[in-house]
Amino acid sequence: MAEIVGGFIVSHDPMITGNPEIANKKQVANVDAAFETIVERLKELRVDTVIVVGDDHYTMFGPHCLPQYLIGVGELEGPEENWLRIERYQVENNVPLAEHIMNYGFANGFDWAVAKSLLLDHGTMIPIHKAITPIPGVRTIPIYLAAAVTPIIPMRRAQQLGAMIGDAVNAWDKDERVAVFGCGGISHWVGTAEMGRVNEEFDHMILNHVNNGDIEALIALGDDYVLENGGNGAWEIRNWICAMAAMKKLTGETLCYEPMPTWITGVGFSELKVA
Amino acid sequence: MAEIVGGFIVSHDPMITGNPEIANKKQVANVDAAFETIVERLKELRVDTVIVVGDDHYTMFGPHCLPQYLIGVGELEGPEENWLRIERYQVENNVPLAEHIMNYGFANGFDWAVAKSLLLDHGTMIPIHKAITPIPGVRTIPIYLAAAVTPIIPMRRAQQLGAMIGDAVNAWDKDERVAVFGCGGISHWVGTAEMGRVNEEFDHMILNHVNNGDIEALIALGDDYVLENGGNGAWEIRNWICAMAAMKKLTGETLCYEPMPTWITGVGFSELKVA
Amino acid sequence: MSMHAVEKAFWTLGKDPEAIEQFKADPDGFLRQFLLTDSERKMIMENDLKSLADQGVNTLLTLMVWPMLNGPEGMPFDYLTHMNGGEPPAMMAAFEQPQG
Amino acid sequence: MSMHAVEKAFWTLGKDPEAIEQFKADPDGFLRQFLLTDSERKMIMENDLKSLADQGVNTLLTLMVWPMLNGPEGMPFDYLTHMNGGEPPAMMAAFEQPQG
Ligand SMILES: [Fe+3]
Ligand SMILES: [Fe+3]
Repeated sequence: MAEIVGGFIVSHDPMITGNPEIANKKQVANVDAAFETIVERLKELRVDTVIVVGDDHYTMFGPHCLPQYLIGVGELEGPEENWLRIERYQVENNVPLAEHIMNYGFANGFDWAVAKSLLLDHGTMIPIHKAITPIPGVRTIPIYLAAAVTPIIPMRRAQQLGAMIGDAVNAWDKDERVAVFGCGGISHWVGTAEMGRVNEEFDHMILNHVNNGDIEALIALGDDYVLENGGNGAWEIRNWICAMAAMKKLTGETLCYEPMPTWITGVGFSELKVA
Repeated sequence: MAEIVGGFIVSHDPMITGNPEIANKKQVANVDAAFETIVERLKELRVDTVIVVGDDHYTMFGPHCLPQYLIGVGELEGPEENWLRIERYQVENNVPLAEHIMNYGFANGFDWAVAKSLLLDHGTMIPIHKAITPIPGVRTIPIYLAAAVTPIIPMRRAQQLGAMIGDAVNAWDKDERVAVFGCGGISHWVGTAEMGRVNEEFDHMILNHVNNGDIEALIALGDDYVLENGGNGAWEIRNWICAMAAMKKLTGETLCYEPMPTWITGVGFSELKVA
Repeated sequence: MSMHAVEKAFWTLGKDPEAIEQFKADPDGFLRQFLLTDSERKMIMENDLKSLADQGVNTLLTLMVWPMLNGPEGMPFDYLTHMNGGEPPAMMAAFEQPQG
Repeated sequence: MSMHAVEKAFWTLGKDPEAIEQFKADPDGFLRQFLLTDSERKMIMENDLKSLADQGVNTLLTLMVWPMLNGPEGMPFDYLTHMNGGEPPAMMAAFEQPQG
């Protein structure tokens, strides 16, 4: 029987690979250490497949078709962007499980957009490249939520989607050890006048809710509050909510938090443990 | 208060504009007469806005993002195809009503993909061009279901979506006389070895169910039966189901039926009347 | 053999006029941009759209791609003869009748 | 003023390298492909991304388009100075500190 054995909150800041030299070296080292910890933990947990919940940045999906949420069930490649200093490569999907989750969603009121071939942007590809690719044989199922381009998915709906994903994994009748990644965040203002601002207080509050497994507290903040205090980039916490909800009960432990204005974001990592 | 005052089943065969000369002239004249009747009826019903339910033909949405259903809430242009002998032009959307229907859907478990700018293919554009564009001032809200590219939307879900659309229109607090179009069909085999086959018996059975307002009979056929007897193109009857469901109770009246092998389809039109 | 990569290749041919030129100039090089298996690539290079359709490629795409690869003048009869394994399609009869 | 057409124009610039060349060669002609209002077209031609963002254009797109139109060397400071109405952005201070 398949089960979710762990999860991680993972920054997907494109500067992690694209522009490390502009940031404080000690902070960069701490971020790299967090990725190494995730790699080690995935090995210890004997994870077979990671469900990676990220969001598009208006690079993958155009104004003619903006999905609320999408699952990749076929070929995967990444990254989309040519400035991440990552040469594009194929990412191995777990096609049968991805198709199962897709169909489970359709049967339960979650009308995914579906990708048969997907070119992943940094929203999932930074976490994949730094934490999954180093472990041969671990496969990836990418899920994209609308978090950066309106209409964004309501946080409540992201939670319901995540709960359904957890149910779908539990309903999969093959042995499979699954982890979930919630990608992005925390405070950042992307392309706006405040770009470069980091709100450490907000970031600690968010990580605190994560570590308490308190999805309801995150949802209760509301999108307006998040926008005001965490910037348009902080809307990505819905990716975290989705991943957390897939795990049902959990506690979290911060692996790394660094406020990094030159990387224009608060960079946070947490391990989510099944409670 | 907004209300749905009528509906139509409308063929969207691209040959209607793209290649009329290869078909029987009398049949072509009957098809044109059906469009003229629809134009007249829309005028008599004093329709302000038409909700046009069609489907993509792997021309608008690529394998990287295949939506189950999509609503266009912004700019519209069409047609996508350059071989329809229709010069591309702007189609006027009813943006406030489209946004209302979008939001009503989100609030009721229908997670649309959303188009802020949409280039319409023949799936909606043939009906728009022949039946709506001739009436100045009538606006169009396009809705696309997955009917030709897998994963297709289940017929049951198309019915639920249509019912929600009807509720959304009824919940709109401005005066608006709305019609719905269900586009496509009936029997046709697109790109397969059988292309050019028309199953008149199947087509009459489908039109009979439509005219009885019998959505359940259509759903009960099942996709396998429809594929076997009506071809892959007949999966488009889910567009009809969606439009019918938006009207709640209805009776239909065939405006035209022509089996047209050179146009590779059974061409059917019906007026749906609020019962 | 999901055929997803074939659909991506065909969809790209449909969207990008330059892609056709690239394919014609260097079919193998063009196709190696996509995550195709050797057998999928072979079927495309040999113009065997029937086998691809039999294995699940959407026939909207095979119908679209045929005239791009073989010229529009063979549509629809040559395409349908291919899809019928060499037999002329039944629908030809309809075209032989006077159209009123 | 939905700004949807502006987003489509910007997204096209991001997707299609030839679109940038077309825009640079003939800004007005390029922009007339899109359903822009005169005022939207003017804001784009005058490089006034701040006003477009203030009116709802997604700032992922303004951030993407700025270096395409103005060259990469002004990123991020010139862009942010523009977005701050001419004031140098607070984040410049972070770049002036030694990075360890
Ligand atoms: Fe992001
Ligand atoms: Fe069709």
